[in-house]
Amino acid sequence: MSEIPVLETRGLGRRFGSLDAVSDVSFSVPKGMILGVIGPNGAGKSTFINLVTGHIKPTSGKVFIEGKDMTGAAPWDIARAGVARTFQIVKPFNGMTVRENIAVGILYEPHGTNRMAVALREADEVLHTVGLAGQGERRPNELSTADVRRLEFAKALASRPRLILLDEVMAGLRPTEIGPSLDLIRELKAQGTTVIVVEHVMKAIVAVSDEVLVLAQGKVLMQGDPHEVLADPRVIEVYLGHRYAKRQKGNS
Amino acid sequence: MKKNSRSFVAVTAAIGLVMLGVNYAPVANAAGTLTVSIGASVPLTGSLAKEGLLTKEGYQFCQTKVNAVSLFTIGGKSIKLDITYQDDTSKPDLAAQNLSKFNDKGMKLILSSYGSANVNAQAAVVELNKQTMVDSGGADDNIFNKGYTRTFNVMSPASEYASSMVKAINDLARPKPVKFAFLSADDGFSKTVTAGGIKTAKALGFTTMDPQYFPNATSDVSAALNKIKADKPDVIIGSVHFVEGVALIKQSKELGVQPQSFAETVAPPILEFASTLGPLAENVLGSSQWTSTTKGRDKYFGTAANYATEFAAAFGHEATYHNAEATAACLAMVMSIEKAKSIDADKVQAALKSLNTMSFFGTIHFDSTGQNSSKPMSVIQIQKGKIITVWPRISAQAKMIWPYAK
Amino acid sequence: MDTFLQVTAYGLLQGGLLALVAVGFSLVWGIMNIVNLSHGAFVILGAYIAWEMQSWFGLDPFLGMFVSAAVLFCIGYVIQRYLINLIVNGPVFITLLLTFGINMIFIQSMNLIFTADFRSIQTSYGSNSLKIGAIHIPVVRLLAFLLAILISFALVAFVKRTRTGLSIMATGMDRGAARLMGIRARHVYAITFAISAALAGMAGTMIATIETFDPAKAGKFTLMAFVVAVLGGLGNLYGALVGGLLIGLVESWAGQYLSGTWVNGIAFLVLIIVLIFRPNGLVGKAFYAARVEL
Amino acid sequence: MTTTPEVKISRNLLHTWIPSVVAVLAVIGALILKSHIPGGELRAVATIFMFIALSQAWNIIGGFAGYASFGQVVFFGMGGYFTAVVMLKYHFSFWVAMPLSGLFAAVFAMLIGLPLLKLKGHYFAIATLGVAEGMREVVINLPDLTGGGAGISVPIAGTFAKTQYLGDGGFYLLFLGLAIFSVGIGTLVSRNKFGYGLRAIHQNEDAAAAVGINTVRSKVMAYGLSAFMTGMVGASYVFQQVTIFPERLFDVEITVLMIMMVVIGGSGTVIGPLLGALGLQFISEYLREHFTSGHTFILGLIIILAVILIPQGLVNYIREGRRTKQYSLLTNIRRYRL
Repeated sequence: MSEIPVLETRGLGRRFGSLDAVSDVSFSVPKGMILGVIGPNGAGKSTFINLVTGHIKPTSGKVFIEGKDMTGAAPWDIARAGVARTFQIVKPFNGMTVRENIAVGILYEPHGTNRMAVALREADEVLHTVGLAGQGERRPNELSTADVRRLEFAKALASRPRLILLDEVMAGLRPTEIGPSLDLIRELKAQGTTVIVVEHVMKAIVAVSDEVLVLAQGKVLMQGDPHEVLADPRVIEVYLGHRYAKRQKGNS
Repeated sequence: MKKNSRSFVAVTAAIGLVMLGVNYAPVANAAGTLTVSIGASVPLTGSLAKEGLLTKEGYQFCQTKVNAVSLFTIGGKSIKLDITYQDDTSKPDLAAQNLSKFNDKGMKLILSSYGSANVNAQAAVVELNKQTMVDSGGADDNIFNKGYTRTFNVMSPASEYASSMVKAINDLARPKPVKFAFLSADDGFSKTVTAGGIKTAKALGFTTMDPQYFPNATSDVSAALNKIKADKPDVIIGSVHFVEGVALIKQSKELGVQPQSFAETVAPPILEFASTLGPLAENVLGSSQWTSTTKGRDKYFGTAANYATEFAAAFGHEATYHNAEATAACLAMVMSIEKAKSIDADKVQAALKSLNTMSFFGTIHFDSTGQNSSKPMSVIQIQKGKIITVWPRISAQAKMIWPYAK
Repeated sequence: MDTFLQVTAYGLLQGGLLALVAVGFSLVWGIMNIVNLSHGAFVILGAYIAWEMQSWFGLDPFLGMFVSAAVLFCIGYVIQRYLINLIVNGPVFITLLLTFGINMIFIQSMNLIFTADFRSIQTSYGSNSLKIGAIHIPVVRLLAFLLAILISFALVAFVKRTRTGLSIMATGMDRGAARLMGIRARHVYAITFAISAALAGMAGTMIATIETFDPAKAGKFTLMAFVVAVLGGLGNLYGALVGGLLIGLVESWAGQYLSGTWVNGIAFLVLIIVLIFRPNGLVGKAFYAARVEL
Repeated sequence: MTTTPEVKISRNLLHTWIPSVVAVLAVIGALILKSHIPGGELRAVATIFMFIALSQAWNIIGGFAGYASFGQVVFFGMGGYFTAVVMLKYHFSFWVAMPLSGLFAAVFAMLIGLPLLKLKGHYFAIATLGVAEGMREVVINLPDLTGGGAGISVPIAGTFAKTQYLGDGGFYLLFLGLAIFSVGIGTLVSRNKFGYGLRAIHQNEDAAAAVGINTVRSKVMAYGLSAFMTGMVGASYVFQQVTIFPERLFDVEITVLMIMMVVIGGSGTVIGPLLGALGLQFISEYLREHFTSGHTFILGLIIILAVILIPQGLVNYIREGRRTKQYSLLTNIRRYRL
């Protein structure tokens, strides 16, 4: 790992009033890795993503993207640095067609086209990739829940990111719909994209991640091989205890 | 996209057609009568709706009366006034646009809107369209200092509004007061009024305090009152409209400001002033363009008293000076038509320039700027809830009550 | 010093009157996310009703205001139930436009029915003042001020203590959940709007007793309610009171200590500064500001 | 990928020339109309053009970016006063003063936009309204510069007048030009990267920022552009009116009209505000002329009906209808009702 990590945080923290939503998070993600991030509700997972993408400004610590200090940078600067994300609560651009949703991302990518017609054509490719081919002329509010999640994913892909942060893209999907999403994540990795997956669907995380990072009460509890992490008693205690067990039961 | 574009064309075309189809009412020519089409744009909605309606009533009364008496003929035909009204919603641009629309229909003779801003906009358009306008609702001097030659104002100029009251106090008030405070709304008209008043007061040797301004149409003038309270003025003169006028009296009472006398422009002669303020209105002085004792008579309306009686019979309320102004403007137009023996705008304009006559409204004689500057204003006082003329002495109905304590 | 105290007292009283005008407006905005541009027209209508009550039956305005409130309650209920409810889920601009249309109709109707004459309710005690040292406290303004405070507290008690009040609050926070709990949202919305209109009616009565009114004044009251509600902040029933008092004070001080006629300008300057530094208003809750969508 | 998108795109390209042709025809129509109608009607139609330009301007910030500029009239007023002052005191030609007024308004908008555009929804609306009301007070309180409440007059004749008064026909052409200019800008914005960025901001600012849109810069630019257009219209209005007063130049009703036209026509589209301005101005003018005492009443009714029946605006309603083959007004009502 002599290479510069795609993302590195040092002592990253955010305090809301007297509450430390995230504190002292230090870790790094090398190029091409799929990092799973898990943690119980309120562990600070979404805040953590928002800190990395600039949607929330950190109160302490640093964020480095490909070695460059991007602490406190605006979200668009971080996006232009090659970082894309999805939102846990999906945020499609409802006034536009599905294709246009993607095309906007293509237009605003630093090396992308400035012409809408070209962007629309390229958008169709992205739609095809995520399995939304043929839905391009519909409106986001006319799509199924699963398709809206796919759109959210597609919007992140549109800007051809080098690092992509997925905030619960699989929440609410049926088990049969999860498979293709996992394939897509693996394909991204194959293309050299670094992926951070924040998920509740444990099975998915285990299946896809190279490493897993566990957040609890805004702090890093541990980081390591997915199977090892999941077997760790501390992790089971804070988070997985009943929930993972229940889920395992339900899935079998 | 395609469909929308088509609908756009359709709408454009439709508008075009409707506009081409606008009827150009020709001067109707019934046997033996010559119809004089006059355009009047008045504010019937918006902030000046009240005064606009009074203006319209004044015009209507003139039309009824002139058509009924029919005192002269042109080329053997008797004259019939036909006034067309348009609402300008109290907005200067519409007041001006309405005149251009009248012009399209061949109406060159215009009776003005109400309010200085409206009339100001109209005066510019009248020049361009070569129409001729008699003004009954815009007294601000800056309408008449632009070199316009086609707008004639029957009212005494704005600078007279406060001046007349200062002169009346100088003339009648015993013991003579010393210190005058001027409180003024911040619109152009009110400021002109205040400047005129201060000038007169200084010339007559009174002490004047710095004028205090408040926003036009505000119902809270307490700040201005608090500022002058400590200096204990003998007379408070307000250049106000109705709302500020009422607020000034009410809030003076509330705040314990007690001069020897209040004098206000515009508000006191409005009928609601006394009814709104009740006992507080007692003895407040006001300046008025016209009262029912104004000296003078004419062949259509007789004396001011005749006018007041007949107007009240026709409209069910007392004639206010806004009504009388409007009628007087219409009357000036009619007299000039008679004098010019023509309804041509240029000839009527020439006749207006040289008009010099008495009327129920007093003197009507326009100076070179088009203002009726030789007409004095009357000063009234609310006495026992009634509007009583107290000055000039010649038309006074009662003595000015002075001083009075509130 | 006397002048300062006098100006301050007067500003507070004026602020109370503004709060009274704004409290219903703020309620409707907070609960339903509707900016009711016809609020000022309701205020004026309330003034007319109280005026008619006095001129026909000699009813004192402090009794007449209940008639105003009752009539406007009914009108408000009908307007919300059968008009605004039809588009209440639409973008905010739609409700803005709808209430603007309602406003036009109300104003023109009042113009035709009551004429554009200036009116005012006269009472024997109308301009009396209490004297405390050199400070004059006008009686009617004081009563209106107390009424504003009373109404604010009563509203809070109503919302927290009564069934209807609780369902209004619940609907304001989460309509879906409220519906699941068996709350009839349509009815609750209509009731909320009706209360707001009734409060506007009472405010109108006070306005009529203190100042003069005519239909053209409606816009001014809507604007002031808008400013006061934003300044105080949404989601707090005391917001209107806080906003009103602040505006009253600022205008009063500005009038006294600045030359010219800067009062309104200063009021708006304060508004903008407050918004930039406290976007949720002085005592508002972030939830209500964040929820706003266009 | 597949060939379908290619076909669609070429169809889109085909579509692009139809509106252009229609636009050219409309302009020719307007020019022909000019020689067939008299002065007063010219003035009325010029007012329609003026509102087309204003509604397009508002649409940039309000329709595309979704920022409800409730104080938009401030740029109208400031542009207007700028022109009046430089023409009167510094004897500028109108043709120099007008674009400068636009720039003046734009710079002002961008300065106030930096703090104000952080506010959302109604809060932005009221803050901009506050700016407009405040600026009117400023104008009233600077009588030496602006004439204050007494108004100010633009020189239209004589030695100080660098530009002679244009007359009804001239102003017809001027406002037609402004309308064309603004529709052109609107069309450009609706199709280019900037415009799509604004739409994204309208829908969700966080998501827009996440795809790399500099939301602050885009919003400020949009506000500036919108103010530029509004300021130039204000300048032209002042020249047409000759004497102007702060009450009218900062009249909140002008803002309300812009918003009404945009929303009823269809916000976020180009054709919508155009139709809205055309239709509403025409209807209100017609009503005013033919129903002297009841016109605002009827206009109010029409607005209420329009808002309830087609809340998404005329153009959006037709577009949705064409896409979903669903034109029923009842379904339309169902969409937003409680």
